[in-house]
Amino acid sequence: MDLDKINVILATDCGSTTTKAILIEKVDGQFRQTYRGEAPTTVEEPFADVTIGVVNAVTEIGELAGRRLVDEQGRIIRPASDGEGCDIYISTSSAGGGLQMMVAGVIKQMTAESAKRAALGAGAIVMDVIAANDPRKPHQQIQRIRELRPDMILVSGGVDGGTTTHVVQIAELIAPAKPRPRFGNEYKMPVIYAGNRDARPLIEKTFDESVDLKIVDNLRPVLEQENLGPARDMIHDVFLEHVMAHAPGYDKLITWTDAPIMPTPGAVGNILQAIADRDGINAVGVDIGGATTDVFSVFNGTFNRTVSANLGMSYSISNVCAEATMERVLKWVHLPMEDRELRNRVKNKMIRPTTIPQSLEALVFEQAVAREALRLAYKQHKEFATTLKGVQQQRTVGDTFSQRMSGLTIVDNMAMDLLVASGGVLSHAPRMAQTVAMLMDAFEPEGVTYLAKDSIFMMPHLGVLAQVHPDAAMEVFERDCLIYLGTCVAAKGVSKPGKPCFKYRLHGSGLDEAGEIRFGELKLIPFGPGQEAELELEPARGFDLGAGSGKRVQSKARGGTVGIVLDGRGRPLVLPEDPAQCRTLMGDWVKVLGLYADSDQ
Amino acid sequence: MAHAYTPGLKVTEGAILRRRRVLPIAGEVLVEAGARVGARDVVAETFMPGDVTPVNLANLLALPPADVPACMLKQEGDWVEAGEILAQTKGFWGFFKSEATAKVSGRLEAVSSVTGQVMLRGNPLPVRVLAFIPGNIIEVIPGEGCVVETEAVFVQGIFGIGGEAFGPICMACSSPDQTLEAEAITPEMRGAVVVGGGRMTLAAIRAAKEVGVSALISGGIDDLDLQGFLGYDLGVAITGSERMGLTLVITEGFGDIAMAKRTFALLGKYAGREASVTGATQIRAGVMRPEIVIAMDPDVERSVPETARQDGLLEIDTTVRMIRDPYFGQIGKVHALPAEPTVLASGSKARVVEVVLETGETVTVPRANIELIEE
Amino acid sequence: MKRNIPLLITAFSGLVLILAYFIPMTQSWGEVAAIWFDILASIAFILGGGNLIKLHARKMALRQAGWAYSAITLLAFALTLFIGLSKIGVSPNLQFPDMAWSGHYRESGAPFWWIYEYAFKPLTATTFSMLAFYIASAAFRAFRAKNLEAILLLGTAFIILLGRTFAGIILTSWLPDSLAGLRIENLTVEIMRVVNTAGSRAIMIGIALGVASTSLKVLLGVDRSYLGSGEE
Amino acid sequence: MANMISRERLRRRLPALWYGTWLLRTVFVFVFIAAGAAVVAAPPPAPTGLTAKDHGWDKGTAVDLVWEYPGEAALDGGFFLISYAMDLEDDFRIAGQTLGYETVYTVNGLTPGVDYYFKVVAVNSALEESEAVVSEPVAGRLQWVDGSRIWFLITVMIFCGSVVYFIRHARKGRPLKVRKIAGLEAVDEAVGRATEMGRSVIFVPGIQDMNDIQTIAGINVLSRVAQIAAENSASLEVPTTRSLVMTTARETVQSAFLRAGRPEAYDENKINYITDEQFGYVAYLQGQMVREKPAACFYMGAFFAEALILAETGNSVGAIQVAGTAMPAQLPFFVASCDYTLIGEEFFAASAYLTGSPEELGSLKGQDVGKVLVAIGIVLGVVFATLASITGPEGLNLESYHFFQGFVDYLQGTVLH
Amino acid sequence: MYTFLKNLDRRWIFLLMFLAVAIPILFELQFPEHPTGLAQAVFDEIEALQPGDPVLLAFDYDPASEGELGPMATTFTYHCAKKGLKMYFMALWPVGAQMIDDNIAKVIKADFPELEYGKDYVNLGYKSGYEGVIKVIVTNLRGLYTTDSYGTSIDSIPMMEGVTDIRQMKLLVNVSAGYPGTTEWVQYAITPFSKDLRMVAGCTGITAPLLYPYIPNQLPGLLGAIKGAAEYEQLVMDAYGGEKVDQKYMKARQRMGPQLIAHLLIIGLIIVANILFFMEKRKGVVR
Repeated sequence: MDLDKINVILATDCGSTTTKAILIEKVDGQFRQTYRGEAPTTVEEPFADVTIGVVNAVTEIGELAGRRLVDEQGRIIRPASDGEGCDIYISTSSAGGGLQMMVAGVIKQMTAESAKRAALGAGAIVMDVIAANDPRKPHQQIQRIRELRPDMILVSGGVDGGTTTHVVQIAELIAPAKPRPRFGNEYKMPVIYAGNRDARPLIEKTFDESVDLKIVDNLRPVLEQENLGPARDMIHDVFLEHVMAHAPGYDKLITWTDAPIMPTPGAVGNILQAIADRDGINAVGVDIGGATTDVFSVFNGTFNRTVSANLGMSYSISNVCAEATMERVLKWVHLPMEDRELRNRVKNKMIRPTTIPQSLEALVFEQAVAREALRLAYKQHKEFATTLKGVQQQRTVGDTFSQRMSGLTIVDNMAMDLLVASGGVLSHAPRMAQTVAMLMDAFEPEGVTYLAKDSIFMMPHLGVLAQVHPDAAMEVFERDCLIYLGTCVAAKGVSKPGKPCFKYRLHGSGLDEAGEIRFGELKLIPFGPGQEAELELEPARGFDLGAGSGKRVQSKARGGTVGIVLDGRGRPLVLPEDPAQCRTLMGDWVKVLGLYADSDQ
Repeated sequence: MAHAYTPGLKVTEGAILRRRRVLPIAGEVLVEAGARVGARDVVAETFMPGDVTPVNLANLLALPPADVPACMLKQEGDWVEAGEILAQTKGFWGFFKSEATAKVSGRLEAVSSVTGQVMLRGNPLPVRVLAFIPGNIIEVIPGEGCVVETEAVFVQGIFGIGGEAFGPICMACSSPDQTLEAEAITPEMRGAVVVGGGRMTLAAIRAAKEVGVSALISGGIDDLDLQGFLGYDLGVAITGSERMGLTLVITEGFGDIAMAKRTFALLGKYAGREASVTGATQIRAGVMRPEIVIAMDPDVERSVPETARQDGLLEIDTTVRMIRDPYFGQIGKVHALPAEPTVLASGSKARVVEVVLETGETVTVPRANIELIEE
Repeated sequence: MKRNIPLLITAFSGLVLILAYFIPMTQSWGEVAAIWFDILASIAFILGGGNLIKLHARKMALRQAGWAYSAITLLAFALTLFIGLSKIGVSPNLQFPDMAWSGHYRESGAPFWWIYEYAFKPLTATTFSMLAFYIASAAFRAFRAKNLEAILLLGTAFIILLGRTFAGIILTSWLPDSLAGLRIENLTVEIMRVVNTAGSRAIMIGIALGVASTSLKVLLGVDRSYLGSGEE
Repeated sequence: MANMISRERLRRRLPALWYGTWLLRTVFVFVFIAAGAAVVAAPPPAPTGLTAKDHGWDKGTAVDLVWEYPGEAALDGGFFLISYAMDLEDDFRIAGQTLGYETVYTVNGLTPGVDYYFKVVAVNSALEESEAVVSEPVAGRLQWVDGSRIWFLITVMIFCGSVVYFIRHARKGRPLKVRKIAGLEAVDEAVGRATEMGRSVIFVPGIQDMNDIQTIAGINVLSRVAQIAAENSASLEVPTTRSLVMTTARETVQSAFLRAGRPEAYDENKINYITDEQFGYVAYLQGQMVREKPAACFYMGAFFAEALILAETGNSVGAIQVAGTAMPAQLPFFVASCDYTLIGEEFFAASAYLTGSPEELGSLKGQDVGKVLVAIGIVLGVVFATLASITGPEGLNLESYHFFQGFVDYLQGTVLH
Repeated sequence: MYTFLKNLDRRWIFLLMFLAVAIPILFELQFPEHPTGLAQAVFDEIEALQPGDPVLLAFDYDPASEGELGPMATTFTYHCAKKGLKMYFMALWPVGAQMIDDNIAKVIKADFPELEYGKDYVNLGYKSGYEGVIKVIVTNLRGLYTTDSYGTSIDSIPMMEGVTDIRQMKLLVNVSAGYPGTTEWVQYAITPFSKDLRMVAGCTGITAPLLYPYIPNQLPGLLGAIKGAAEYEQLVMDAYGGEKVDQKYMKARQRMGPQLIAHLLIIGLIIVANILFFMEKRKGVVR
């Protein structure tokens, strides 16, 4: 396909409740996202054909754009001609709960974790991890495999030339369990084997005809190295071949698209990775939903994704409160609230997930819960995104008293350059400053970090597009997808309130400001979107802004809908124990950032 | 965007209910189309392959796995009783001889020469599906199950705990807003489906469990009471598999909230009648709500014909209930339906509805925060 | 029962040894306990020998990889034991010239002595001297001036290494007597005497407390790991 | 009569003591001569009123002497010479001397329950001896408690008491925290590596017997290693150098496998006695390592020269190695060659850390109390010794010097005895 | 060159070490010794004894450490024999008995034929039980020792007459390579009976740092490894060696040659390794 000739791109994302379509057109030589449409997803009865929803959404765009995209037979018109059709049509899918997988490996923290990484990276939800060092007894594991109905199973284990016994043992757990796939009683469970090369013939022998076995390269050829690519690609292939083919209407949809349909989270990861690669930055993305929260990160080129299955803002809101404790949630609230009443409200939100906060109080509380949900999800992400475990260390005498372990997190808030937010509570917050505050409180970015949000959640579409037309995807991502909220400048370190934290100087784009931030202080400097200013920072002793304790930093601040936030509250961010004191403090911060109507003068 | 509000829960006196009762895996359907079944009749049955117990003979005999098959005294397919000798090493001039016995009974399914494991599969486990509601089998799905149909009084709850339960309806409260206290639970309620009024207290739940009440239905429950009963804080509203010995159904929500008058009256009307109750709730895609079904006896009575009103239409004068604070649980009538989105107190913009409350006060609430109820 | 009796024995003998230290009357009890320990320690040799035979016999029986080594081990074991016990080639003790076995098994020139002198001694000495090679390779790999501690350690290492040889004396012999303290050999002594001793004492105090509390735990039956039990 | 015989026999048995007396005398004579400048004067008067009494709180080997001196208030430049004998006819053995102004002395090194005569002679600066005064026969009595060890007993009681207290404290569910120990966290990783690579795990519990506390600490860690090996179904080998250690290790590993729920996987043939001989053991292990290339090696116990040989061999075959020892001399070697090293106390804390049981954590806390005690002792000693040297013998204030020095002496002589 | 050194096969280092040790041995390199305080203290302790004083010589080492400890054991024996002290030999290591035999044969039988077994020296041999042995013999020697190493009843050994416990010894001389060894002697014999007993020791280089804390109260003198042995050897030979010193009394000093070269080699290796390290650091390989 000649990329130069592509002018009109249509993309859809078939979610579990709605199908979203966007139209990307070349305007003045640049790709822009122009129109969007939405329609209920039609996977379930009575329609049971996903394409109906797709056509509805596309028709809506067509009407808005004044462009006929669907022909009489209900098919998408291609290629584009004047005022009609599109050049490329692509789609992602998370309908029916997305791609659900079970993974297995020998050691939970090693090959099983690599397998989990591969599955998550491919956009799957990992239902369970089976490992040889599982505390569950073998028959319990077998029981579990029988209860689960995953879309596919990824089996790994052993380095090349390593253990065969354990790998076969895992296979011997899975084979007699006779796992049944989620869709279609008649088709065979796809099992991808990405483990020890030497065990392949044995694996083939252990799994009989009842499963559809695919063999790819070992995802951990040696313990020191991960090779997730082949396994990830195979997951995508199997997703298309098996899972999609068995979901209603997908067989049709597959023939429509110009690029393989991807699981939605996989596509989001794709675009984030592409952008991080292109700009050489470290980026973190988060998508907080009703039931789950996805965190994506790219640090030094390594991509990681986690799904926190029970951290969300509606279905799982009660779980967030249970995990974080109500006490912790209420620390983020500047209004007095009653505990018992709140607990019931939380449960009511859980059983009636579609309601929206009407009063200010309800909004404040919901955003407090969001902070905790994000914080916990990020914590899980940090624990998962680690260096490889099981690697031999080379020590020198200098390490006697500082024996660092392997398997430490690679997530480094100081190195994070870009933090992208998406998901209802973040993108639809009534004020942008609220989004900024939630991100800052939950993620605690350090140093200089750009904050942005995904305007209409088009990252999935762009993720697939990046596979076909990377330039177009990047352009749209920069221009239309991301809404820059501003820049967060935060110093790492803790001191006493009122002590100096850092000095700053900002100049450029009509801004020339200098001053000092004291510990505990928060300052907002409005600075519009598209603007950039030189930023000079001089942290006090004991504070770090990226160059080390007390060392000067030169950087760039980016404007946004909120502006530049100078954060002297310290990292880690410690909230007072006393609830009353905490509430006053929150009140101050709310005022500085102008978060809620009650603080407006 | 016509459905931008929550459709109400069903509370109806005369519904034709159809329930698919299917096995989780293929099996045998025990009823024929047209048959009449009782609520507790088994309609389909199957046997899950038995539990598999791996036995690591290589470890037990301290042998390399490859030598295991040669030492087997039992062959694949043989039935092994617990305590029987599975395998024996040859030893060395009569020394170092050892043997391994089976810890559980089962059929020897496989012997692996790689791991040295053998698999013993126990007896198949029966899986049975009950009819749940008494009625007629209108369709048999071969190998899977059947569809039962009945005319019934049907009440959907908002949230429940516990699985399927049966028993006669027994009213414990005299008004829909009366709190269900422990005193209201009497020993005669053993095996009954007990209907309370407003909130159910933890003491009442405990008393009910003590007495052996089959199911407890009420308007609301306090979160802390639920936590006290379950022993943990419920994180996600996916329930039904708890084994608490008691099924709980709340019809309205959490907190001090009265049962809808209509629901209370309806249940009261059928006091003493057999009811089928399930607490299984799943608030996710493919929503499941708890149900209370009181089937009609087709030979004796006709159900009250369902009102012809089409559900799901939000019109002026429709009775609605607020399902979100600050007016949570209050009932009113739609007064106006402004077309343009309005800015709420929280600062966000949403489409709203104006409602006249029972107190006469007119309030504006987002459309997402009301549900239709049938009066 | 299997757990309680050893616990009782432990607690009892521990108590006796403590009492014996503080109460002069009971001093001899402590000696008895210690002699019992010596007897037990000697019995352990038999246990060890038994296991040795079993281990290697099993290896040979099952023809496990490297069973030839086991054969050699057993052969050597049997040979040495036989020669030592039967005192082959040993001349009688002068006090009892009529008793063939009254001589000493280690008598020089006898086969046992020969085994010891020409097999055992060179073999163990060889293994020990491998240390020199490993020290060199470990030093090459691990001695990096990576941080301040490492630099200090390196500096000290150089001084000690030089101070332990004639090189140290040559290198700093030009220092006048008023600066004699800075001569490497004297620095070595000072480092060992002051710095090393201070450090060692701290470690020893810590270790002593650790030993004491572990012993106490053993006595009280809190720590039963030596009985091989985590739980009953 | 019987007494006489036993004395006689004793004397025969103690030629060494006799030599000792002889030596002391020679030395003293030497000292006298060396004293040089002899001022000719009349022989000093004899001491009077000598009383001998059993020294209390001891094992009956000491007798206290007190006497008076009728001469000038102090015997200027001279001293008293104290000696004793079992029989008046015997030669008196010199026990020691006191300076001219001291008229008390404690004779040590006596046989309990035997009567002794004590003799005190005054000697002036010209080395002229006075008449002797001889005491009544007195015997040292064996006492219930050894008084010289009373401070030690108190220290032990405080220490044990605090350990027991904190154990009880912790049992009541008060939380106690332990710092993260990387080396123990790494156990999972090392065993995991071995599992993934299909290689074995080697655990070396030091080369000492069970009577060494380090071996016990090592066995504690073995319990954890074995449990993880059992969970991972990894092959764990424990070669030991003592048969008692082998027996204990077998018990430990077996119960660890039981705890992990895989008792059937336990194979006692993997836990063996190799040899008592240090380097024979090393040779065995080296061979084993080079042939089997284990992926994880643990060295937990008392180690000597073999530490580096083993650790370097393990390093060269690419194993993750975790070491723990309280042998300060071997620590640098382990640090250089192993991935993780537990240093001294960390190693003893391992069992508390791994089990997390209140008993274990409580005993750790008790240990801290012990450290505080030691620290107090050190600080007091240092402060007083410093003060004493400032006030000095020639210093500012002789009175306070005596107080300080007295304290230091007491600390050194009695408390730390 | 850089890459060669960076991935240096350890066998090259082994070869260098071999040469560093072999060459000085072949060329018999030898250097004069300047005795330091501790060796002097050991010498003085023994010097202070009188002929006929009983001395316990505990040789707790094995053939493996013979290279390091043998010379000092030899010198100790020589020194004691020269002083006319009564020598009681014993061992807590199974092979320690052989070490005693060696020294008796090498020193006493060869150079002091006039000394008589049982009158001037006795070999009590090995006893199992580690520090337990020390605990017992410090108060009750005969509880454990009924015969000497050769099976002769100690009642029939003249110099054992009257010896009931080792507190009667004027001095303990311990040569130890580890456990049980000097530490145990100090802890179980010297510390509880500090008034009755004195002790000097010789130990391997590796255990020396652990023994320094006992100096000088519990341990007046200490010989650390071959260096300490060489210094002591020098002292003893200067005092008693006469004109022509036998080769066997020069072992320690002879072994200082290889030690010098080996130490220099190790220093060289460390320096090379650190140059590599800094080169890497500059290249940014190591962070």
